[in-house]
Amino acid sequence: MLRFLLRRSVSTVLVLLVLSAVVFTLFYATPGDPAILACGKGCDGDRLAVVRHKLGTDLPLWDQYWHFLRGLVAGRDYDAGADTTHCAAPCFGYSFQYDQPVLGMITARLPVDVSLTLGAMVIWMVVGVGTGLLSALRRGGATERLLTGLTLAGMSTPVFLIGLLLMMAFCSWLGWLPFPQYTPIADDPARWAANLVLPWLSLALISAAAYARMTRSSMLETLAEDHIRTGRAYGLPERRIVAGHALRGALTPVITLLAIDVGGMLGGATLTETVFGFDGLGRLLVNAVNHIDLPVVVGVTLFAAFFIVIANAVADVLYAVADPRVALA
Amino acid sequence: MRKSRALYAAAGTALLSSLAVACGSGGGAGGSGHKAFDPKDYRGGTLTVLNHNDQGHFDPARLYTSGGGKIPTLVFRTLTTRDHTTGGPEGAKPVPDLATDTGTPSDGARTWTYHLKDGLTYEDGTPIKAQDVKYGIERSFAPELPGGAPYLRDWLVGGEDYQGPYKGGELDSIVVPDDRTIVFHLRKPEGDFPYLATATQFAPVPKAKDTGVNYEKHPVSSGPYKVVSNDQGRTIVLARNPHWSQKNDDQRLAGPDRIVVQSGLDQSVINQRLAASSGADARAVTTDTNIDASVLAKLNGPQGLKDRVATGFFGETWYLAFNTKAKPFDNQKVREAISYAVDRRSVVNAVGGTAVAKPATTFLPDQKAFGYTPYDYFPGGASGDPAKARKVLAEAGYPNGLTITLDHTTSAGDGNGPEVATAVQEALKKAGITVRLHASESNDYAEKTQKPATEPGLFLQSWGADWPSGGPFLAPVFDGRQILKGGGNYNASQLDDPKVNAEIDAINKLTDPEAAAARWGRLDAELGKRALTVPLYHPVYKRLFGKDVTNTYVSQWNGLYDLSRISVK
Amino acid sequence: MSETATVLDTATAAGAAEPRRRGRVWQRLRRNRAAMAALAVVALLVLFALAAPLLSALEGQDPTTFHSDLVDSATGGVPTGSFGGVSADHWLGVEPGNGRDVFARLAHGARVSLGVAVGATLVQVALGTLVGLAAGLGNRLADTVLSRAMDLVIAFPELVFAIALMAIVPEGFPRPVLLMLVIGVLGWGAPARVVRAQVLSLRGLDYVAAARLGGSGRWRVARREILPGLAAPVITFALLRLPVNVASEAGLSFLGVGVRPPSSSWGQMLSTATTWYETDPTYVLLPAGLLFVTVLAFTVLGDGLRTALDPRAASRLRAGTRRGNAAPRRAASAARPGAGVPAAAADAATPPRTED
Amino acid sequence: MTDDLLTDRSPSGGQPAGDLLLDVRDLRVSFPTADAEGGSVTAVDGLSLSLARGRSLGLVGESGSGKSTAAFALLGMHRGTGAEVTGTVRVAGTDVNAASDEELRRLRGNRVAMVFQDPLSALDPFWSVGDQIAEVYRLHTGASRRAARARAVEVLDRVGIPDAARRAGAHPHEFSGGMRQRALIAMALACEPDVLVADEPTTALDVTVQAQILDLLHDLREETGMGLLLVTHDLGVVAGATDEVLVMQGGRAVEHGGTEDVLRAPGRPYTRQLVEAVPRLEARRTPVPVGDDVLLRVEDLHRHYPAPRGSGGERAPGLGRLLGRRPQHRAVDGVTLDVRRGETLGVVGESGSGKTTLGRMMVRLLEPTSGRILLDGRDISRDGERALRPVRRDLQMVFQDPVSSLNPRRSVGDSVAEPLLAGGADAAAARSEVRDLLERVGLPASWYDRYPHEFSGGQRQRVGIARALAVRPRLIVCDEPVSALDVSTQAQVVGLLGDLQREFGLTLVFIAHDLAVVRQVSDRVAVMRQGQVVEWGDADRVYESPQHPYTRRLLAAVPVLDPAEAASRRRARRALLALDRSADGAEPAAVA
Repeated sequence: MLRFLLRRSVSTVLVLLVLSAVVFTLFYATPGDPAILACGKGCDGDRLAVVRHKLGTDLPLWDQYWHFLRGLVAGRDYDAGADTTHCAAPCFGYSFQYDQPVLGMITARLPVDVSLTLGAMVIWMVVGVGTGLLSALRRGGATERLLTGLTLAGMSTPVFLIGLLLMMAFCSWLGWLPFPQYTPIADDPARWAANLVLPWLSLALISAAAYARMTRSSMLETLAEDHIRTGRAYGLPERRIVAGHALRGALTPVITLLAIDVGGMLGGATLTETVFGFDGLGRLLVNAVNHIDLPVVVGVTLFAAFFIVIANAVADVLYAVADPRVALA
Repeated sequence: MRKSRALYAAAGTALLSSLAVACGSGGGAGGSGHKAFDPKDYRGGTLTVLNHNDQGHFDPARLYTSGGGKIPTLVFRTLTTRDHTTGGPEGAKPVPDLATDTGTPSDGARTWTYHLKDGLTYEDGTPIKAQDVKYGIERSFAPELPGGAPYLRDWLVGGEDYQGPYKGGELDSIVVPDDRTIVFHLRKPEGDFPYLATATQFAPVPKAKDTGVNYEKHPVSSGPYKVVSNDQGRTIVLARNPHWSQKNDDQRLAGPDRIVVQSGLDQSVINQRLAASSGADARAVTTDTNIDASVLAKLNGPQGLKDRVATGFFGETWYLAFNTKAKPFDNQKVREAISYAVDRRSVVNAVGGTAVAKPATTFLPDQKAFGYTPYDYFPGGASGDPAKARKVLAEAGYPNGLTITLDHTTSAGDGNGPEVATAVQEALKKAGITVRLHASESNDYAEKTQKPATEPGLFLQSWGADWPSGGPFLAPVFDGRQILKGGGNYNASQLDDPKVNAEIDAINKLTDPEAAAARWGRLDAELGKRALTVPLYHPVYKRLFGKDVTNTYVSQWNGLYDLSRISVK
Repeated sequence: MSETATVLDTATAAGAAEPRRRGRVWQRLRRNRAAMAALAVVALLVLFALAAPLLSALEGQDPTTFHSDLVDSATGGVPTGSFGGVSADHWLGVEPGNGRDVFARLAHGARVSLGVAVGATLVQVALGTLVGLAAGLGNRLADTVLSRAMDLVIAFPELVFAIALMAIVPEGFPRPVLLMLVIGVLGWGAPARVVRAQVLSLRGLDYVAAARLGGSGRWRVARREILPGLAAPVITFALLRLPVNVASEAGLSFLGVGVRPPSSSWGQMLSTATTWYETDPTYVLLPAGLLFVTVLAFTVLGDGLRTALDPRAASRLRAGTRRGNAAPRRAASAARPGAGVPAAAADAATPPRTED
Repeated sequence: MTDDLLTDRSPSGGQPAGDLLLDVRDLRVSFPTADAEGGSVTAVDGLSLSLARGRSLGLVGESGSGKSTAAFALLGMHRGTGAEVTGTVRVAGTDVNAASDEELRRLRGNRVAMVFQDPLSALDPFWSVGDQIAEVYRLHTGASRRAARARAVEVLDRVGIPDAARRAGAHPHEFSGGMRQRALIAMALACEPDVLVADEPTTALDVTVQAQILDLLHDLREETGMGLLLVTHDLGVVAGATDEVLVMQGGRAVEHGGTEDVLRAPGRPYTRQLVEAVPRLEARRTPVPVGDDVLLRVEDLHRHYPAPRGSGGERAPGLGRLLGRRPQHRAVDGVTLDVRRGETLGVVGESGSGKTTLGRMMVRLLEPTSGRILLDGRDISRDGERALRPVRRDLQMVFQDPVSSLNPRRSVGDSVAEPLLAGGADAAAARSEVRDLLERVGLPASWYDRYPHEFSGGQRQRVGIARALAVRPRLIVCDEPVSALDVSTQAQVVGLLGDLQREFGLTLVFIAHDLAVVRQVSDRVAVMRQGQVVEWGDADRVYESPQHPYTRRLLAAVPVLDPAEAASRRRARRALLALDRSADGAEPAAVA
């Protein structure tokens, strides 16, 4: 286990390094000067130079990257004339547009994506896995055909379409729910939930369909395995075979995929955020891209990457926990 | 001189909208709330502001506002302010705020003197001093705190080289003889100084509380509200400032106990929420999102939305800008042909229809304060006159049509966005002009269009004045001395006509606004003949507000209802 | 003469035998009624896209002409008339705001939506096959590096990168091509993994060893023994990937980084439609419906083809002796934990979703 | 079914039905076919059999004869699969076809238990072995958790799992193949069933382990008096383990009688054919005159692989291990051998002994980790692909798996022609040569354009041989060329190889796990174990006076057709086992 963690940490760092370098290079090539934006209207050459210096965009790319890496480990000071701004480690950079440390901007928006993801996850797991199991166990019947159809329909609906249609139906026509607006859970849990219901649903529906498909095929595959036949040959009741023997095998890959999906979503659910007007990481990134706010782009991307890499490691651990045949090394 | 002129511009229209800045001027119809006004009935409660754009920086040195802004004016009091108390034409005039009057000019309007009112205090009860006003202005010169309007650097003696209080010591052209007197020394006569003194840079900042770039997290309030929290300009929560007294502030009413500004919302979501007006949204307004088609269609419906729309006019013109240094736009006939061909109806439709835009044939906004003088030298009717355009084009030497490129931004729904560009493209097609579209991301666009070296031949542009006067409207666009090679140029046509320049100087010296307005109008009409721009439309502001919001009359200064006087049930 | 005859003979024999195999797949596919219906829908859609200029000419409209007289400017541009201004001239009504013909725009939009998706799929499959082959046939170092790269590419949020890429490429670049390249370049991970796995399993087969023993060089082995074996999984993958790419294009256009006006794509129409859903629902439902039907049809067809190519799935549950009993699936994948995504996640059966 | 089709010399034929544990009358099982509409295939066609307490019956047949289908029908396993089952099946007094689901469930695992071919996949990988056994026991007896657990340990101990109390907590993958099969048998024993149905219980196991398992089954039957139905394709297995045998062909029973009678004097031609085809350990090969001329020599050959993660193997030390340098598995560990021109060298060994790796290094499909391979005295062990090009024609290989050795997308003729074309031959010449070759290996030349799926396993193996011959090689390494084939086909292919060797003057290396087959074809034999050659020499010498204990153990484990001989061998094995135990204290199952 220790060995696994060590290897994983090393590879995580490597992955993040490669990625940050790629993103850095990519965006350095963009036209447009972020300093102009940061400087605002009425900013001439001298003032621009000061701003450029503060942002560090007057340095060659390599130096900028080096400063960034050092900032991650040791923090970083931004020279702003009278008072220098300190960005504590891990410093993901300093937003051109907002004059804020990127990490703070990310953590401010993270609750949105965490709320979105976790709630959606519960729904898609319950609906998706339930549907998948049901259609696997009712194989060949009308139930299965119906569920397969629904699943396909679910998978074929782009996420923003679902969001739009849900809002059309529930907020505009029926008026049962408020137009979603993010409320922190600490403020009012009930409103938090009421506002998130639709985003959850639209985010969950497509995943539910995918998970239903996966669960179904995984379950069918497991049910076709020899040890299930053994269970039957030894007189185990069908319910026990399914619950005690097939389920664990069938759900192991589902659970590990779940970890990865959740990891990916925590880094921002751009379309859902856009449709519902939530200010999460995805929107932050889109906005930053539009404003050439390089540190935010790099920061959010790395942050998302960090989640994904961690999620992969978690998936591996889950896999090992679920499946005694796997040893972590 | 040249360099200081450079301060005029930079950051294009995209920035204007993205930072929720209003370069403003007033005029137009005054709307009003649907209930009789009695502030005593409407104290308390929480007002929510639902906005699309982030508030951005909340440092008085970095805000670029018109007449003190909408939210900033709740926290920052300035020497003068726009007239908050009326929805009529008087609202386009500056009134005293911290100062006892709108300023005493001397030395031919080169020196302006102000006296502070009695008993002014900050949110912590400490008194406001003239030195703090001076310090606040000095801060705005610091390169670390960029973003404010360029006029101070341009007007104050020594302004162009001053580096702010952190590095540059004090600015000698602002003199504080005592705690309640402040004197400004200008390089040239500026009759408009009282207009400028409405900007947040004229708000007092106590030096002891200045935390540099972090000051915006908790700026010290001199107004009716103080900042409870400011989440990077996304969510700002304001609460009543107990040390503010209505006794020495006749401009603000401060009805609600709390004001919550929530930004980053989708524009359609804002409209949907305000239309539904349920829960807390009943006590909500927006300061930056126009109604869209979904609201328009329901306007006369049973929900009574009609009574919940405030209509205002902001002195702004969207137009097609020609670079007369670029072929074929150096040919006036070509410019005229395009002027004839443009279909203003489809342009207006592209930005939301007649409810939110008025077709424009003049460069100056159609408001009295600007000196509006109607003209239409190249009449194309509602939807253009392609036949006439073809004829003029043939005269110009292009009997077989012409292929040109139109630059626009990628920002959907904006006046310089792809929808308007396609509308222009379609209209010119009928006149035999093939238009290729070239889109840029809005910041690139601003950078590119504002530098003569990279300026495209034809592009979509807008201009809004910082206060309701013809000067700041025409000078940056047509004054030949304001062609800025290094960037930030708004004189897109690159017109440099000594006669025009001289006329601008002459009008600037006038101290009578009425007389000045008339001459600005005449100048505009004169410039119009040269087809240097094709004015497309003037925007109309139509904003929805929640059903429990009252007293929503519209300021003539910036076309918006005034948060400082709004009350909620 | 005799030589030619023999060669011809060989060719026709091989040509005749291969169709036999294909014939079986086709027969199985034909029995799948859902897949056949999907095929018909796909054919119609492709026809719709290809014949777009013809169809709009038939209607007498073109996709860019404004009809300001057909919309009500006072209400923001709602089309006059019912169902979004449906009339004999405008079969599916006109676009709110500017009155452009919806039918013509949908048809021309189909070219973008389908064209970009097909192009992106080709790019993905081509890149994926190349990388997968290199990883599967290369040495350990190459395999490790390329596999890691695949994990990365698969794991990273495609949409985020697409937005970023779309924003930094100069405006002059043709947008549909750019969309195609961006979606393609970001999506090669999954096909590369499928190809690599297939190459590895083929490479271990004895007939490949036999070819090597027969003196065939590396390239001859790759070309003659391995490439043909990749066809089925790659085609299946491509078909299942297509709908995902259709959705990707729509998503990017929806976010406003897709094709530029005046060209149309369904996603772009939807993004402008969002403000109109109450006043002109027809305008929302048409592109939404088309998008839905397209994705659904391709998915069903891809599913059908997969089952037709791999009928094991159908007969899996039969009792009896299992000869040549392969190691259980999970035991095999368990052999390489820490290899990033578990094998199940990479299963082409669940194509990676576009977003979220 | 008409009786005259069945040669029935059953000793139990006259017993009253009431005492029978198993009584099957006219069993028919048919499956709907996947492709054709409404069609079906009949897998079992009118089978009748019976089994009394304490007796054992062998159900023998080649693949596709319906034996496993019949065995599954005894437990009613076809219920719910769409198969049509008619006839009566009475098991321990219960009519399986008529019983309710609940009755059937109570029967399974309780009165009749089943042991499967592949113990790894037959056990739930997620559960500990003890828990799986305990679950079955509790289910049928309602015993307490603790009692069930104790019972699990008890039966595990009975089937010879050392340290059963501790090992009960282990998962199936932590067991070796033989141990797993023991565990599965323990599970079958848990409820003391009346009948044990064993479906190819030793097919997946090595020969030494097979012997242990068969011995275990034998002892258990003697001890508990349960009936045993042993389903197998291997007549040798039946000989040592059953009283009666029933031979099946194409879903029908063709011969039934006492094991000894049937094997000694088969009553039907098919049975006779089967019996004759079984390779015999004692059959000598007519020696081929061979000189001392060495064609290929390997010296101290090694091939190491990184061991699978989490498994044992040799460990890299210290930091290297922490950073992921994987322990090495030595597949071939210092082998020195020579192959003389014109001879056949047999290589035998159990699974994992490294014989396939050795064979692949000999033809340089694999590069050795260290050591030398000398062809005509020239070291080719380090040659790259280009340098090997000329050598490729000399060294060819025939593969084990007839399915994967031919490209399914190319006609067999093209596959055979490929080495000729790669060598630059023109298409027409290659085609005519291939047609000749096909005829030479006993296939019609006109089948050139057929595809592999149209061929049977034996025919494909002939194609594989033709391909190896196409370039006129000097040495062919045959890697388990017959182990995937039915016995009757095995004999034909082995015969063909012998003929070709004489005709073309070939040198052969014949790799197999089946000692009898190897003896039939080899002049000299090498015995491999754990990557090393433990003994090699002339075939007769090795088989008749083995020197190494491992060779002896191997030979003792080979099943024989004579039941009396089988019994005496069983005794001999016990003695050997005892000897082993006292000698090194090692647990013999560690080999398994």
